[in-house]
Order: sequence, then structure tokens, then C-alpha cells
Amino acid sequence: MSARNAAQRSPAVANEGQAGMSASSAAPAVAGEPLLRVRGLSKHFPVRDGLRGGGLVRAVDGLDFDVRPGETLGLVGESGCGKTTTGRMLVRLLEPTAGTIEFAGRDITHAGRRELRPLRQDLQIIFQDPYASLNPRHTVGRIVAMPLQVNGINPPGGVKARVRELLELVGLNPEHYNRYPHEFSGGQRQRIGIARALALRPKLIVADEPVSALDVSIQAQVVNLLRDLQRDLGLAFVFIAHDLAVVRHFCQRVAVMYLGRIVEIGDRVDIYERPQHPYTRALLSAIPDVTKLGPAGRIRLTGDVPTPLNPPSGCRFRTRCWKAQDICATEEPALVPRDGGRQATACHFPESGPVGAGPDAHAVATGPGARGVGTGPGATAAGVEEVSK
Amino acid sequence: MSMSPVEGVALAEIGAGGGADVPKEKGFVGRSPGQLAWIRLRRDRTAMVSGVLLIFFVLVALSAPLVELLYGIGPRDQFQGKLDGFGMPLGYAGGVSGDHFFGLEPGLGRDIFVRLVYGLRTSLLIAFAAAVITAVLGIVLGALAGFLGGWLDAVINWVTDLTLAMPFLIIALALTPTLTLRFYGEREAVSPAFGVAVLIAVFAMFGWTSTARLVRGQVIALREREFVEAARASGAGLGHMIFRQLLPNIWAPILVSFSLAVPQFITSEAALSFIGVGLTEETPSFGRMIYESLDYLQTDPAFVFFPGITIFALVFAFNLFGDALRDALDPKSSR
Amino acid sequence: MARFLIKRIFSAVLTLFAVSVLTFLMFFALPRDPVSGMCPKNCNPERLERVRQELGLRDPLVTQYAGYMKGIFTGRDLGSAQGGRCDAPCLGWSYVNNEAVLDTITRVLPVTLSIVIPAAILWLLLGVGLGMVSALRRGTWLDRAAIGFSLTGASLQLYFVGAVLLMIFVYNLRWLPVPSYTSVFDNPVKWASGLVLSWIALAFLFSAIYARLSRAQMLETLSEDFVRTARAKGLAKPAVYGRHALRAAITPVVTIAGLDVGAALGGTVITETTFGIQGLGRTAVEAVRAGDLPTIMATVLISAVFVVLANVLVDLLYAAIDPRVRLG
Amino acid sequence: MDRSDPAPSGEPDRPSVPEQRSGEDPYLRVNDLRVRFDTSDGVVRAVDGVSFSVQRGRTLGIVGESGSGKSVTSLAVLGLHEEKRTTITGEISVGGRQLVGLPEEEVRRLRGRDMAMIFQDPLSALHPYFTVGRQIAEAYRVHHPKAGKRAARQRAVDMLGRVGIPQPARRFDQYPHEFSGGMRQRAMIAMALVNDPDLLIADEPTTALDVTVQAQILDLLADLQAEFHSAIIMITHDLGVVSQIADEVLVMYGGRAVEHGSVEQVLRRPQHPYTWGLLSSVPSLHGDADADLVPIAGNPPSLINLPSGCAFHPRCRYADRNGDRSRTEVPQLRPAGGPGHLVACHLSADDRTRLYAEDIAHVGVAR
Repeated sequence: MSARNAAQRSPAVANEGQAGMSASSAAPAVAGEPLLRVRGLSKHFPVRDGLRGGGLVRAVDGLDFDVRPGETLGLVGESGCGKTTTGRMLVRLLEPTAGTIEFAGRDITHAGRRELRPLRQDLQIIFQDPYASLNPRHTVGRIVAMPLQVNGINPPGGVKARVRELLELVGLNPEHYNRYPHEFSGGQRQRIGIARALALRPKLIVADEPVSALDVSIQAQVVNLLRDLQRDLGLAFVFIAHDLAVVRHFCQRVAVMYLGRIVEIGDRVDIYERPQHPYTRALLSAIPDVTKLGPAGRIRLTGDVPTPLNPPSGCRFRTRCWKAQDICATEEPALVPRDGGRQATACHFPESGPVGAGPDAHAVATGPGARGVGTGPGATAAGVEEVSK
Repeated sequence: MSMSPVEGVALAEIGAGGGADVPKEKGFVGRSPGQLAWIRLRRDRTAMVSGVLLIFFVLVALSAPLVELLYGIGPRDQFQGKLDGFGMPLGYAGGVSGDHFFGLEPGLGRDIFVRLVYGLRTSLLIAFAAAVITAVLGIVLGALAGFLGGWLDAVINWVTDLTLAMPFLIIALALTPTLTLRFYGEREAVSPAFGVAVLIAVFAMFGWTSTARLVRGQVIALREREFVEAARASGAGLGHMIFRQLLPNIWAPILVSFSLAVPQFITSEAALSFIGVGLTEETPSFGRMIYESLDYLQTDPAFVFFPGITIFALVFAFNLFGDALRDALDPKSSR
Repeated sequence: MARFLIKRIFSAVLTLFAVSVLTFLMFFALPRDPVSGMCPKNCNPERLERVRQELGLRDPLVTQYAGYMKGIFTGRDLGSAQGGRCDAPCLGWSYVNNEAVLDTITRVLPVTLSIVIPAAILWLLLGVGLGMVSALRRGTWLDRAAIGFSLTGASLQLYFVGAVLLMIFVYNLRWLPVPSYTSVFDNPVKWASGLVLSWIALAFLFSAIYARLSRAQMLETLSEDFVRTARAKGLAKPAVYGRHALRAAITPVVTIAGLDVGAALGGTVITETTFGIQGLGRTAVEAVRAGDLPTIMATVLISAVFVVLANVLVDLLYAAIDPRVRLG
Repeated sequence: MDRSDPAPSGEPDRPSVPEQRSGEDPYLRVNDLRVRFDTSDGVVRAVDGVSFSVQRGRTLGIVGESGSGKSVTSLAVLGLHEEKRTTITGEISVGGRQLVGLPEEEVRRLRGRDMAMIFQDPLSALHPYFTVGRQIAEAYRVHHPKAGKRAARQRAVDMLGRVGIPQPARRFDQYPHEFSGGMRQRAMIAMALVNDPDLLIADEPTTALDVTVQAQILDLLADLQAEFHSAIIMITHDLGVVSQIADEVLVMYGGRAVEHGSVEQVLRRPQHPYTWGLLSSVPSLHGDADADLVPIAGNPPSLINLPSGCAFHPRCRYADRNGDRSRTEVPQLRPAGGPGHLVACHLSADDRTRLYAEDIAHVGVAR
């Protein structure tokens, strides 16, 4: 199957055509049309605030990326970076404020329910919380059959046979058809959610933190299952996660988000071995590494992520960046390839080389820790939380 | 008095994880949350006792004519011969005897027991009908307001506030004769069935707000649940999401609120009769009997006692059962 | 905050307006002729018609309504038959009681307040106290007794309890006088002894509901993480329960209490009828029976004002208790 | 074997807790701790014979999945379990005082003063209606009844500054919901340390936080430990966190300790198949990203109905190597080679060495 090929495509080829990321300069893809093409995607939530009258939370602010058939793109970032909002917009659970989403060559940005219907079958979502994502009053059979039923599809052999097939595919006993979600463990529930997403034989699945609510020993089971499915069925994935190690094991390409923007996007090898954006480097070095004992010499970011209600001018990362200069406050860096690198980075002063070997090895951002927080105490926490509700 | 909303009704099962719900490997047909609640209910002695009592009350009410036949006395039969010169029943405790289980009414000398049996029928009929209508109204309005939000939600909310701001008893007091006069002339005899229908209508007008608020709150809490989003992401329409995904998850609190609304309507019906609205003299009703009995508080306490205790037993049984039902549907709520 | 208040007040005014219009319409459909009740015997049809004209009952509804509203805000002249000039807030003239409605209200409102406020204090103390104790002693005999008490209370009828209380304390034991109202400023002892039974009856029923509610709230709060944190700090139990848990558990109780008190202030019809005390509720009932429109309008509006006001106050109170609530 | 009769400590085949690296007595010593809850579904043996000790200035990591008993252990040390339904046996000695059986009032006086706790979710662990500062000052005043309001406030502001909260005097008067997640956890830490406790228990303190904030908090804890010289118990499911901060590691499964040793021993030369599973199922930032992870099969057990014998046997790839032993006999902790390294496994030492080298050493973060 072509999925195999896709998975093993050489990074050089896979990366071409993705380098120029802005809408105008996006070069035509070499390996066929992208399955999903996102340009300038934005979501702004109005917030009401008793004192200041209100404002806009720019949860997602101008994303450009493509996903090709059978490709896995990881969307990583910390809480509040807009990755989940992006995922919901892709499957049209949220209405984008601006930008376009093209799926299989069709603009679906504002398509109505009827227009979307044929596309729904190709575009599915897996949720984070295995407890909230299954209707507790429905049997497993009904849950998995729901997408078929809703779309009035009667597969050859009948719905029941198809559901059994799906349950088997995700490693569940097909005889458990008549059981209820509460009779399953977290990992098994997540498998049920995956079976439901597969029911319509989609081409692209948005997986929103599919393993972060699971116990460590169960996480690996589900990651392996998703990898197998991706390979065997030739599925494309947008894999949303905060755990960079999990993303590395699942995704061919990775986009790093910060405050509603993509700050770096590229092939797995590039992102993990040669990250250029200081934020990517800080993220990677912050992950506790079991292979190194004791406190590691890591990049310490001070402060918190600023509020998306009032993001910093210019480069949004500058308030926590140890390399920030005057230009960072005035000019927003574009997401373009730098210094001959293959990945695209939105930074005026990109780094090079592996984390820990570059000049940032022991970089510690100095200055008052308040820099990231100073934009208004209540706003940082409350603004973001209001949006997430 | 306000009809206070059912508090603390949370969803059963969801997130009730922990050591208890480990998959059982035997048997391939699972037990639904409803079946589990039923099993818990069956194990609850209070629930079973109050449930049996309720069924008994309902059976008695349904078979009122049969009771009359067996008892041999009708609700309108008068036994003036068993009253003394002041119209007081002869004998002890208001004339309790083998012929008249609960004694006789002073004045008219009617049999209290058989009138209570018919009063029970009237009260239960009104209460159940009102509870069903308010539940349907409340579910529809609450679910729409909660799910769709926006201006519809604002309008329904405002109407709810308005309804709550109207003094129920006073409006009911005024509305009942008004409605009656719209359909019957000044001197025409009003059929008892019409009186009952008017009462049900008045209750429906004022009673839907608590169910609507409850359902609205539940729907808002569930609306953003991922299983609803999963349906939406699969292209499900409004009907599927409300009826297939949401409502099955809020039956539990609705059921509890229903089981507690019935005794509330029984109480309200009695309260209305008490201030002199509602049913006509010949329709036997709890409230009317108590209202009339209060004049005999000193002279014939038994006349106050029997209707009072019967209505208490009925409402108490409902409340007990409602509480047990809540515990069964939501094991976390108390205990 | 200011925005919230403006919005809330606007909605409240709209509600009151709707209540007044609805009441007005409803009572004009009332099948009773107030005028014929005024002179039962020696009235010929012409004279009745003249009185109707004089009272404005032949004017279009809109004119009548506008006149009524004008009276409330600016006062109006009601004509010699109705006491002449009526200053704002003019609630009209009752042709049944033959007095200005405002005078009726100022006479009966203190009665209802005297019934509701002490009863509310009593039921809150009793109900919340009982609920808290039974939550803290969950599963003990005390808890079971409290649950039993509250279920019993919630199943009893106000008029039944009232009747039994009257029978015991007034007629049999003769400890208390027949219930009546005396102003608290004239004779506090008489005031209390005349109303204490109504307080007990109301408090018994309501405290049952509040005991259930606060027990459930307290149980929920006790399982919260911050209660565990308070214990982890080494706080003694009274501080943990009294300061940390109670504060969070009481909030929803306060909300419901505000609404209940608001509704009760609008007239405790059953209580007043049972004990034969002439308060707002009984006045309203009598007005309805007599078709006394100005009095009906006044009592319904006052009762709606209490409910709406309670709603606003509860919202403000909620924001004061819970810093997370932002009024916006 | 009859395991209902717990072997008293000191019995020959029961190894003592790992020997201490210095002469100092351990500040916390837990011996054969058993915690049982009575529930409507049956008796939950949440902790079943766990022993460990921590010295001041050192950190013990307790690792396990949900339901392994790790959190219950820490709550039992502080005496925060629900008294009515919980039975605790064994020894818990804090600073030389035996806590099991001590009246609640005396345990309370130790709580927050000698031993303090940080919880997983600071938003729900802080009271939503009180200012952060007031909650910290309150913690100080409980144990310093003579301190005035102003002194307590000063102390709380100092602590807020100490844990790296900017503008502490202003932050004192803010409510928890006005803090960000990381700041809230810092405030929790300030509250825990306000009385200079000798023992600090941190229950998954970084699980709810982002990685960059997690790194800040771990650094902060290490700095504060150097400053206050307290003993720390770090409860976590994340081996990465343990590798950064712990000196010793206790791995728990189904309410029992399955492996215990220095961080070097447990993470570099793990002896228990469960520890292997944890290491091989965690994806790594290095090595072959395309290689499949090696997960642990099955699901964590129910504490009400624990598998017989070795609780891990239904999920263990090597359970059949010892005939029926894994199913029938509960393995006891016994020395596993290195000094103080203990493991509860029926596999022979040779088997363990060979299997680890063959199956595990090259996957996941075990590499």
C-alpha cells in the first residue's frame, strides 16, 4: 500500500514544497496535492471582562500548513498555544474567524452541514478524555455505529458486522458489542473512540491528545495501535500533543506552536536533531530525560506564557527569549526557511545544531522573572481559562 | 411558596471510575447504567417500602369505584342519623366504627374513608397529569434553550423569570374562575372534570420553570462533552444530538425531579383548595377536606387528623421514593 | 459591575412591566363586577353606570393602564369619590375597602414582614445547622434523625402543621393567645407571642428543605481538595469545617434562601389564612375574591418587586462571596 | 504460602530498608505500612506492607500508575485519610515519633509544621474564596499562635518571593484563580514550606503543568531542598521526573513495593519486569523513532480483587518461567545485587540480567 511508502519517504522529498509556508509563496506540492491545506487559519474568541469591557483572545492567529495523504503531522505546544482549537476547527467543530481550510481540493472553511456530509466521512476526530468522549448510556456497538447511522450508511454485510470488524481492528473483543463504556478501562475506552473514528473509513484523523489521559503503560499500547492503523490503512493524521517524545514516535512532520502561531515546522529529524527556534529548543531541553540522571543543564524559561488576550508585539516569544533584541519587539518574524535549513522557523535569530551543543547549552534567561507575567495578573490565568471552557 | 428546584442532582456513572468498575470478564452483554441503577434501587429497603406504598396508593385510587362497591358507601351518601343535635358524629374519634373506618364528617355526615379514597384519585390524577405536562414543557424548552443558546435562551430565561415573579397562588386564585366563566355561564353547573382540567392547566403554566432550568443546566454541562462533539463531527443533526446523545444522559435528574414534582403538585392542589380555589364541593379532594375540617379543630379533631395523615403519608412516600431514586441513579450524591 | 447592574435593572424593570400588564389584563377578564359589590341593594342601573364612568371603568384598557402607571410615578387625581388627589406612589383607590390602596399596603406589609423575617432567621439557623451537623456526622444516628426530620418536614402541609400547633398551644394548653398582629414597636412581647406559631410552622417546613440542601452541599464540599489542603496545613477541625468548608458549602444555600425569602415576602397566603392574620397574602386573596383591581395590582406588583429584587440581590451576594464570579 | 500473617520486621528473610549513605538517622521511617478501606464493593488493600525511609536533605521518588497506592501512602503519612473507613497498621515514624495510633490532635500539630504536602492540582487544592496570601499566612499562624497578623503576612510575602513569585506583596492579595498554573503551584509550595518543615511530600506536583513550567518547579524544589535541607518524597508516574530529582526510587504496583533502590540502580539496572515495562513503554527523545514501543500488556489491577501471587503476573511476559509460583506465592522484597537494591520477583538473578539485556535494554527510554 502507498501508506508504507509514505511512511518511508525520504525526508528530503517529503519536505519539499512544505518549505515555503506563507499562503502566497506556498509552492505546489511535489508528491501530489495535499489532502489538507490550511492558510491563515485564525480563531478569535470574544471575552467579556467586567473591568476592561472586553477584548479578543487570539487563540489561533494565522496558521499555514499542509498535510498530504498518509502523512502524520504533529501539532505540539504548551497549554493555551491554540493546538486544540486548531484541531476543532479542522473538523469544523469550531467556526474559523479567518483563513481557509481546504480538504481534498475543496474549500470547507464555512461549508454547511449538508455540504460537509460527504467530507465528514473522510475527516474524523479522536478525543483526549476517554471518559467524556463516549456516551455512557450507549452500548459500545451503538457508539461505534453512530457515524454510520448518522450518515445513513449501510455497509455491505450490515452495520453489526462492520462494528465487529472495527472492534477487532482496534484490538477489542468483538463480542463486547453489547457492553457499556463504564465496563471498560481507560485504554479500552480510547480504543472504542478510535474504532468510532475509523467507522467511516476516513482519510484524515485529527487526534487531540489521544494518549495524555492514560497511564504510562497504557499509552504505549495506544500509540502502537495508532501507528499500526496509520501504516496499514494509509491514514493521514494531525496529531495534537504536548508530549514531544510521543510526537516523535508517531509523526513524520512536526509543527511547534506558541501563543496561536506556528513558530517552527519541519521534518521530525530536523525538529528534534536541529531545532532552530529558541522555543523549540527550550521545550526539548525541558523534557526530563530518563537517560540522564540528576538535574540536567537545561534551558530555563522564566515566567509563564503571556495572555493571548494581549500578546506581545513582534515576536510573541520575545518576553521569555534569551536572545531577544529590539527588532523582536517591532517586527514579527515570518515562518520561512533560514540559513539553508530545511525546516521553516519564525525567528530573527535562529539557532543551529542539536540541543545542548549549541551556544544556548546553558543559557538561562536573565532579568526579572516577571517579564512574562507582567501583562496583567488576572489576565494571564483567567483570560486563557475562560476560553478553554 | 416557591417550588424549589431539585438540587444536587448530578449525572450518574460518569467519571465514577475507581476500583469498582473493573471490567468483568463474564458475559458479553453489559449492564446499562439504567440497569445498574435499578439493581441499586432493588437493594434499597427504603425505596422498596415506599415504592410498594406508592403502588398501593395508586391502586386504591384507580379502583375507587370498586372500593366504594366493597365498602358499600358512596362519597355523597349522608348519615345524618349518626350525628348528634349539633351535627357532630356520635361515638368516639369522630364516629369511627366498623361501618365508617375513618368516621363521619360533621354537618353533612358523609363517610370520610370513602371520600378520602376519591380524594386520593382526584389528587393523584391532577398531580400526575400536571407533572407529565410540566416535564414535557420543561424538557423541550430547557433543552432548546440550553443547546441552542443565543436569543432563544435569553427569551426562555426571561419568561422563566417572569413566571417566577408572578405570585402563583394569587394568580391561580384569579385565573380559575376567569377560565371557568369563559366556558360556562354565570349560573351553569360546572362539570367536575372541567375543574380538574383548569387546575392542571394552571399548574402546567407555573410548574415548568424548575424542570426547564434543570434541563437547561444539564444540557449546557453536557453540550461541550466530547461524545456530543463526536456526533457533531460525524455530521449529526440537532435531533440526533438532543434526543439520542443528550437526553438519555439527563433522564436521571429528570426522573428524580418528576418524582419530587408529583408530591409538590399534590401539596399545591391541596393548598389551592385550602384558599378556596379549584374543585367544586362535590368533587372529593384532600385540600378541601382539610380546609373544611379546620373549623372543627376543637370539636372534632379526628376530622382534621385522617385527611391530614393520609396526605402526609402519600407525600412522605413520594419524597422517600424520590430520595432513594436519586441515590440509586447517582451513587455519589449522598452516603 | 456597573454594566451588570444596569443590565440587571433593565431586565428587572422589563419583568415588572410585563407582570403589571399581565395582571391588568387578567383581572379585567375577571368575571366580577366590582361596582355592583359596592352597593348591594338600593342601586339602580343608571347609578351603577354613572359610578362606572366616574371610576374610569368605561375607558379603553390602555387609557386605564396608562393612568394607573402615571399614578405610581407622578401621582394623579382620582376624583372626589376616591379620596381626591393621590400623590406618587399612587396605587389607586380601593372601592371595596374605601381607602387608598397605599394605606392598605402600609398597614398589611409590616404584618407579612413580621411573619417572614423572624421565620427566615429561624429556618436558616435551624436548617443549615442541622444540615451541617448531619453532614459532619454522616452515617450516625444523628444524621439519620436529621434526614428523617427533613423528610417529614418536607412532606407536611403548612395548614396542617398550623392547625395542629393552634390546637395544642392555643386551644388545649392555652399557652399562647389566638394569633394576631401587634406592632413590634408598640408591644414586642405581644408581637412575638401573637406570631410565634406562624414562625414555628414556617420554620419547621423550610428548615427541613434547607437541612437537606445544606447537607448535600456540605458533603460535596468535604470531598473537595481544598478541604484536604486545610487539614494538611494542620488546621484544627473547627477551623477546617467552620472556616474553609462552610464558606464554600453555604454559597448555594444563600442563593436559594434569597429567592425563597423574596417569594415569601410577597405574601404568605397559607400561613396568614391558617393563623387568621391579615397580611399581604390574605389581603391579596380577599381582593381577588372581591374583584378589587387596584388592590390586586398593588399586591401582585409588590410581590413581584420582592422576587425580582431578591434575584438581583442574590446575584450581587454571590459575587461578594465568590471572587471568581465576575459580574459582566 | 500464608501471607496473611505479615512477617514482623527483623525477621531474617525480610531485608531491612536500604542502608543509608551517611550516618544520619532517617527523618521518616515507614515500616510494613498497610492501609485498608472498607467500601460497599469490598475491602480495598490500597497499601499492603510497604517500607521505606528518607533522610533530611534527600529525595525519595515513589513511582507507580493510578491505583498503585502511591498517593494513599503519602496521605497515610500525614494522617489525611478518612478515619472512619480506613484501617492503618505498621509504623510511621517522623523525626523519631511514632504516628500510627497517635491521637489526631497530636498528628495535627505535626502536620504543616514538621511535615507538609504539595498536591497535584493547585487550582482545586487552594480555597477559591480566600486570597492566596491569607491561606499561606493561615498556615503559618496555626503553628505560630503568637505571631501577629502583620508578622504572618510578612512571612507569607517572604515565602512568595522565595518561591519566585514576582511582586509578592501585590500577589498576596490575589485569589488563586488570578494566578497561572505554574504560579499557583509555586504558591502551594510556599504554603507547604512556610513553617520550614523537615519533610515535604509532593504528590504529582508537576503533572498538571506544562513541560517548561515543570522544569521550573523541579528546579525550584531542588533549590529549596538545598536551602531548607528537608526530606522530600516525590510521588509521580513520570520516570523522567524521578530521574531528575530523586536520590532513591520506590516502584509500587498493586499497593506493594516491587522494586526499591538508588535512582542509579532502579533506572540503570532495573530488576523488576514491571519497571522494565515502564522504561520500555515510555517514548524517548533519542534512538530509533520508528521502532515500536514495548508496552505492558493488559490493565492495572483492581485493588479490591488483586491477582493472586505476584500481582503483576497477569501482565508479566515472564510469569510462566517459574511454573505456578507467580500465581500462588507473593514475592517478597529481597536483595537484587547492588547495595540496598531490592526487588520482589520470582525470577532468578541470572534470568533477570539476561532477559533485561535481551528484551529491554534497547527500547524506549531504557536505552
